[in-house]
Amino acid sequence: MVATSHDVMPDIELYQPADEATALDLAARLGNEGWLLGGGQDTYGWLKDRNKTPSAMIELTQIDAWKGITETADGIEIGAVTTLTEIARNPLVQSRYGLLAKAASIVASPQIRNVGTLGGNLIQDTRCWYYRRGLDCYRAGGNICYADSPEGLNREHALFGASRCVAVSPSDTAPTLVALDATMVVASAGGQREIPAQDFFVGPDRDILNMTVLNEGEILTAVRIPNTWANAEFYFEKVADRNVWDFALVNIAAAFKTSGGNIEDARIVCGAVECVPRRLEDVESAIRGQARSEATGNSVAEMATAGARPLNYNNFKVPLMQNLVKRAIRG
Amino acid sequence: MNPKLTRRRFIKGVIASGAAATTTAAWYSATGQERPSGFVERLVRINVNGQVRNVDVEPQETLASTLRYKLGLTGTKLGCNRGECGACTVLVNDVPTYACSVLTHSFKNDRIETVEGLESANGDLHPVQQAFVEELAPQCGYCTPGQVMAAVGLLRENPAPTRDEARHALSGNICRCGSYDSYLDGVMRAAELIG
Amino acid sequence: MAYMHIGKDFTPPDVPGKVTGRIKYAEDYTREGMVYARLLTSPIPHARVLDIDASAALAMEGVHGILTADDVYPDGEPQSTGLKILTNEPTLVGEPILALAADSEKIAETAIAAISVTFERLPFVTDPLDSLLPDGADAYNGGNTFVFRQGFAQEKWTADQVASMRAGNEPTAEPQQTVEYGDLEASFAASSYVYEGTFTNAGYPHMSMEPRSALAYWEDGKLYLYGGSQSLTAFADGIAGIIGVPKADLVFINEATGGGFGQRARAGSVPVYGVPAKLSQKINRPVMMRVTREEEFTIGGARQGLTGWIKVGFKPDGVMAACDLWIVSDNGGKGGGADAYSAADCISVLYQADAVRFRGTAIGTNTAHRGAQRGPGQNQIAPIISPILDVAADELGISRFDIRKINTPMNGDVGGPQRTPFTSAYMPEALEMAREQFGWDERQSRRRQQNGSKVIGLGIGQGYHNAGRSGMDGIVMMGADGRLKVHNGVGNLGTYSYAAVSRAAAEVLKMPWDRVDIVTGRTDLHLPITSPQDGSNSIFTNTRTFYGAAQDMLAKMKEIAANDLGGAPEDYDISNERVHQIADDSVGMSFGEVAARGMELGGKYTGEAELPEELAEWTQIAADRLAGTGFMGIFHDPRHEGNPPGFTVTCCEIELDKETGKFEILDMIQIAEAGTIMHPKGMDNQLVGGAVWGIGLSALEQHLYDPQNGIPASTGYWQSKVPTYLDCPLKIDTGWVDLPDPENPVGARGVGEPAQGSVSAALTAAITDALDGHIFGASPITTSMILNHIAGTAEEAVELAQNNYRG
Amino acid sequence: MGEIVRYKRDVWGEEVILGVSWDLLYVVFMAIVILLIAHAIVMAALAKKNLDRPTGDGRRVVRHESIDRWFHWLMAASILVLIFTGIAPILGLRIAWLDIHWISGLILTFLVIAHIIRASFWQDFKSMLLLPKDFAEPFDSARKPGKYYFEQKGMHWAVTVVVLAVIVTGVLMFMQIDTPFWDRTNSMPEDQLGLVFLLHGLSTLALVALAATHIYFALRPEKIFYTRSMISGWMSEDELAANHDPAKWSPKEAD
Repeated sequence: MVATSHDVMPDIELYQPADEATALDLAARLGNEGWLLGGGQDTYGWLKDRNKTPSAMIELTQIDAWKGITETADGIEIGAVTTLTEIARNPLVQSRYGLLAKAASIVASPQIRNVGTLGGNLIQDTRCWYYRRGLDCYRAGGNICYADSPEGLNREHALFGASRCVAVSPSDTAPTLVALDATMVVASAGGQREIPAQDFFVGPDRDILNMTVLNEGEILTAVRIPNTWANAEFYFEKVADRNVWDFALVNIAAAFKTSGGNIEDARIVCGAVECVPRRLEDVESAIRGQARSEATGNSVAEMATAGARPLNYNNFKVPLMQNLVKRAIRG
Repeated sequence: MNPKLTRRRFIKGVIASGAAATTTAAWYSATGQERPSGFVERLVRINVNGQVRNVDVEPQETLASTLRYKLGLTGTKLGCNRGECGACTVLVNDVPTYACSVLTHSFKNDRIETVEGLESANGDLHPVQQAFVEELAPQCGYCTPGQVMAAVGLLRENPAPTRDEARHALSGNICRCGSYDSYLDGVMRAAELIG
Repeated sequence: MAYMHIGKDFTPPDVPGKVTGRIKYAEDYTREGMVYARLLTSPIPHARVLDIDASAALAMEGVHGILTADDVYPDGEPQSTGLKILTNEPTLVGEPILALAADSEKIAETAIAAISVTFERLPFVTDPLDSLLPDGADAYNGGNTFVFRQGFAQEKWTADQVASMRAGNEPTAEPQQTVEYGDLEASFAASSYVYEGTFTNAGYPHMSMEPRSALAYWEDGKLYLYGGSQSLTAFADGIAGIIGVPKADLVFINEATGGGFGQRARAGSVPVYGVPAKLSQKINRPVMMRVTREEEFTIGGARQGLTGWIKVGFKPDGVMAACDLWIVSDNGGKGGGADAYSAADCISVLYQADAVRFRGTAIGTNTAHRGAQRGPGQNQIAPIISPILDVAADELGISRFDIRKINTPMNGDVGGPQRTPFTSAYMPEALEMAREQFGWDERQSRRRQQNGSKVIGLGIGQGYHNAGRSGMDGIVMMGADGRLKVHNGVGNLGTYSYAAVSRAAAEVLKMPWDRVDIVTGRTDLHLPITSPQDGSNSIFTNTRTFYGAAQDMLAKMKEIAANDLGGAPEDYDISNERVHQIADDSVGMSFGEVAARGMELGGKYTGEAELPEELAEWTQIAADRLAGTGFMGIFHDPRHEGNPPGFTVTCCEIELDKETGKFEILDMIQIAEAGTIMHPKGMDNQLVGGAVWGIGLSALEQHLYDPQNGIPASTGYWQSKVPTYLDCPLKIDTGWVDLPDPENPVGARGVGEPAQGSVSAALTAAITDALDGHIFGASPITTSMILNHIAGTAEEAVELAQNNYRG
Repeated sequence: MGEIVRYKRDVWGEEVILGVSWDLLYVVFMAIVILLIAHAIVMAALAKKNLDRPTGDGRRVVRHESIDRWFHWLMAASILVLIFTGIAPILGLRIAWLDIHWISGLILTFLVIAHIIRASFWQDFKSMLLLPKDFAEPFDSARKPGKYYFEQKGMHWAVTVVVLAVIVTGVLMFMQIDTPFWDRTNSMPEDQLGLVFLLHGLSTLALVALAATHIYFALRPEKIFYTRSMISGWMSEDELAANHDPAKWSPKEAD
């Protein structure tokens, strides 16, 4: 009978590898028993609650190779354990990828951004409160969803892509990286692979236990953002109940390349409406060649939410998402 | 408890936390493998308020626990212990940080400052503290150490902030009494005292 | 009047300790041999404990023992609502069942997980209207309501009656309570505009920053208890009874309290302090019980949620003719309060309606404990009534300011169903002050101005709470050093009222502030009883007692001087810490000399004789212990007449974005009408703090329970949406009327509660304004509700459900 | 390894059944592989005696009508799809399996219902009945069966029981998810839900074992003509005479 409110860190080992090889070796050896630790802002709650019980933490933030923002031949590379504060304030990111800088600057609270890492923000677990309470729901390996039911409190939950689990992607930076056509660099003891940002996240239909396609022993080490969308016209907005310490009810990250006022190409991605950042490819196609205007925005608003399947309490996300798409397009 | 319980495998695993400390260590010795490098030693030296302190720190120990319960620095408060309130804010290399939601072991080479370390050697209050007194910024006072540290962090980086900049810099600190307005008055006055 | 202290800013003695972190809250203390307690709380919303098997836990290394309800209540638990120290009959998830002490919290948590509790699951309910259904579950064992002096009872409506209320109609069931004055029917008949509709107020959680952690140990038969409270002696007085220790044997140490908004005022809402006290007694060790944020949510209290129906009529000239209010209160799992009645009382006071009827029924649900907290009823009704006034004003072609001015309470008025006269009431002055300082009239041109997707909304609101009590005791002491010691049991909850009221004593004796010591922080310093420091009463209540005690000391000084130096006491006056003849101020004694003389004389001068009659037991103990130790001024305050009101007026301007449902508060002004202002910065703090609470009430704070399983969703700061810096305006302007109240020796009244209500009223009015007069009939009005309203989408699965997204 | 049942905590923290332990999947898999390999070895050792297999040439009789063959193969396909989509995520394959799973499940359910109706009214139901006397058949080489020999009947009825169990539990589980036809409810108590999952899991394990066994025998050289007959519908008179008792089963001649 677990019938108490836990509040202290249970005994757990801590590894602080100083180099990549040791970290990868640890990740491989410890497998699921080794919890990869970035800034820890989505770690200690789980552990204090004793709702996740790995036997060791592998702290990645001591590895300099996975930190910092560097310019590459085709864009920039951001180490996965770079803090959100650093990203938000980095001149390179600010000037070329203002979309990401903006998103990183409004995550949670200043102190969380000061230690929270990009990798952590991307990989963080969903905020469904039933799941967070430690209930043995589908996402925790159980056989039930408490949120998706006639009376379930599911105001923050999914409009799209639900499959038994109706949780949503909580990240503010994930939609921007999908919009920027970023690539995730994933390393393991066996080598390295690169995954397009869009394919990095996984919905419950394909993997109900995980939010990303990372396998056991794999570590997200860097994010590469190509020049494709550098200096494009950006739009980012997060709508949350509170302006600090809150997760988006819906957020939107959009990038536009325009020529003579007309949209040549666009990326529009919404967060918190699906378990993965939702790219609105139909809308992107529909607005190509159109003026970046209010009329264009209005014309695709309904398309933006086509196929939405609201739950009992998240109907408002439909107009909100439509409005955000309109706002992004009209600029 | 049902005696069968320990034999059954819960999907999350039954946690026997008393034994968990040795779980992986035991695994390595049982499998005859060497423990991987990178394993932390418990005895650490940390730099708190300019003093280097030797402390026995458990691997999982949060900085707030070390400060409050090992070093007796109870000015750092636990309001939620979940990084949702800011009462535990300390400075790590001048950067405001939630002490409840970081590990002490992560900061072995860093400069940690708590509210106890702000006064000058002759006992004068730090300008932020002085300004908070003058503006009667605190109400119940429980969030105050955190507010002070966030404000000190801000003023070190930006000695002349606008009220709006101050508001954003302190936004990671909840005050349930709602003294935000008074704290901002305090930060603005502190900037004057410093300037 | 030219005061020396009153109306002047000063630095309360505890402020430096707060900015340096040196002041101690309960959990900051340690004690040799201290062990750590952890609570095992109910995972089930309504259950009965059948068996507890702690053998495995007790066998663990480092575990010192457990405490159960059977230990605490050997003769059985009290059969009433209200939190218990521990219980075998939990009525909410998170209610403490047992506590376990161990060498560390970590061991305690591990050990608790090894305790097996067998529960009998009982039917539960999270919405009072559900409980009213014929087959609805009852939250308590023995019913869904608790009738004073009668016990548990069952209150049921027909399914049609419940459905009808959910559909927005006037309830037709028999209410538990009806209070009425005036001719309701005639008043509605005389109305030219009548609004009628249902509403919900969500319960908002107390969520003080410091959880109710406590340390206790026993020494020489005395219990030393370290805990937070709003009211030092009143709280100690109560907790002694709850724990079952004689008042004389309790030392309550409470230097600072990390937030008290009602739930820490009285011991009845913090019986959990009995856990370390009893456990420490049982295992004979000091016990520290640290309470978690989640526990603080479940047992830390919240306002009652209200589900109501309201009908308000206005005459053509804007006069509120009648208000008919029917409220079903959500009393949560442990009983609530009289919020609903206070809501009606508030409407009667603030709008001086010709006729008011209140009907109410209070129903339990298996949700968090409810009780005292900033504005019982007055503040919940504020965001409901304010937009109705606005719509009425627009309908009747009266300005929104004028409709409030027309209906304003003022000197000589009475208020409430009891038709109690005000001690004084300067609401018209407050309204005018707010209007002028905010530029209300000039801003009207901006009303509903569109800027892209954004629209301007203007709001004005009023707040009220009865703000003063009497009948308490005061003690001041002086030694040969001539320093004034104010024995102060008021309690330090962060308002600094304890310090401000002490200045009434300094004022009487015309002593410089640096010659005054406030003796407080622990009850073994011998402190007199005070009223619990809640309900905005402290300033009014305690200025009376300290003023009286100082007057007693002054009189004694004059007696001694007359005795020693000749003449009659009336021939003497004081200045510069001397008692001297009025005619010749060179003939006199310093305060130190008088005090020394008084100590020589003894008897009534040192509290050894002629103590006032009717001293509270608690004061009597303090006075007995102080007797003979110094020169004493002591006073028992007689009862006052009338209702000393605390009033506030708020104006605000918001910009609401119709596409996101979010708004920003561009400007806000808070004006207080609280008699003479004792402490301007303290007043300012109450006004800006109340504003943040008002914003939370109107727009953010949630109280959520999963209706299927009765588990709480809003246990932390994040989920309960406590307002942050960036949810509040950049600057809140404040001001005050500052006219004296005749029932208080220094003219002062309190203001804590109304500061929230007026902001909530003004902000909700502004939201309504921005949305072309749409009345939500709800607090909070969240982003999603605004979006749903604009988009015309369905808002809620169950109408008027409490502990849900709306209500 | 070791447990059969997995447990979880229900919403109020009490222990309830979660489902079958999927460790058993490996157990079942290994057990079946070992058994079948053993069988293959034994058969190979006895191979000489069985050399004179009946020929497929010559006159043909109808064993399975076209519609029944369709039934068989559609059911086989849906079961295989169900097994694959059900097991793949357990093995860690990230595929969107659920929709395919329940659609196949529905198809299987309709096929099974249709088959039951057809078998009850239009087919020779008795030919599949497993009677007490049939149990002597494997031990008496003189006894030849009617249309289906003992093992075939046994397999059929085992599959029937298991498939019905999978279907019944599957339909109950189907009601617990969102579909185009309805939104889910949380109407089933968690302990009952766990029981349903457990039964579904256990019957799945049985089905995996049966399917593997069935496929193995279908591919055995001495039995493969039955597989052929399930594809083409006919068997030769020689095969008929060698394996079946015409008194008990006299099929009509194939075209």
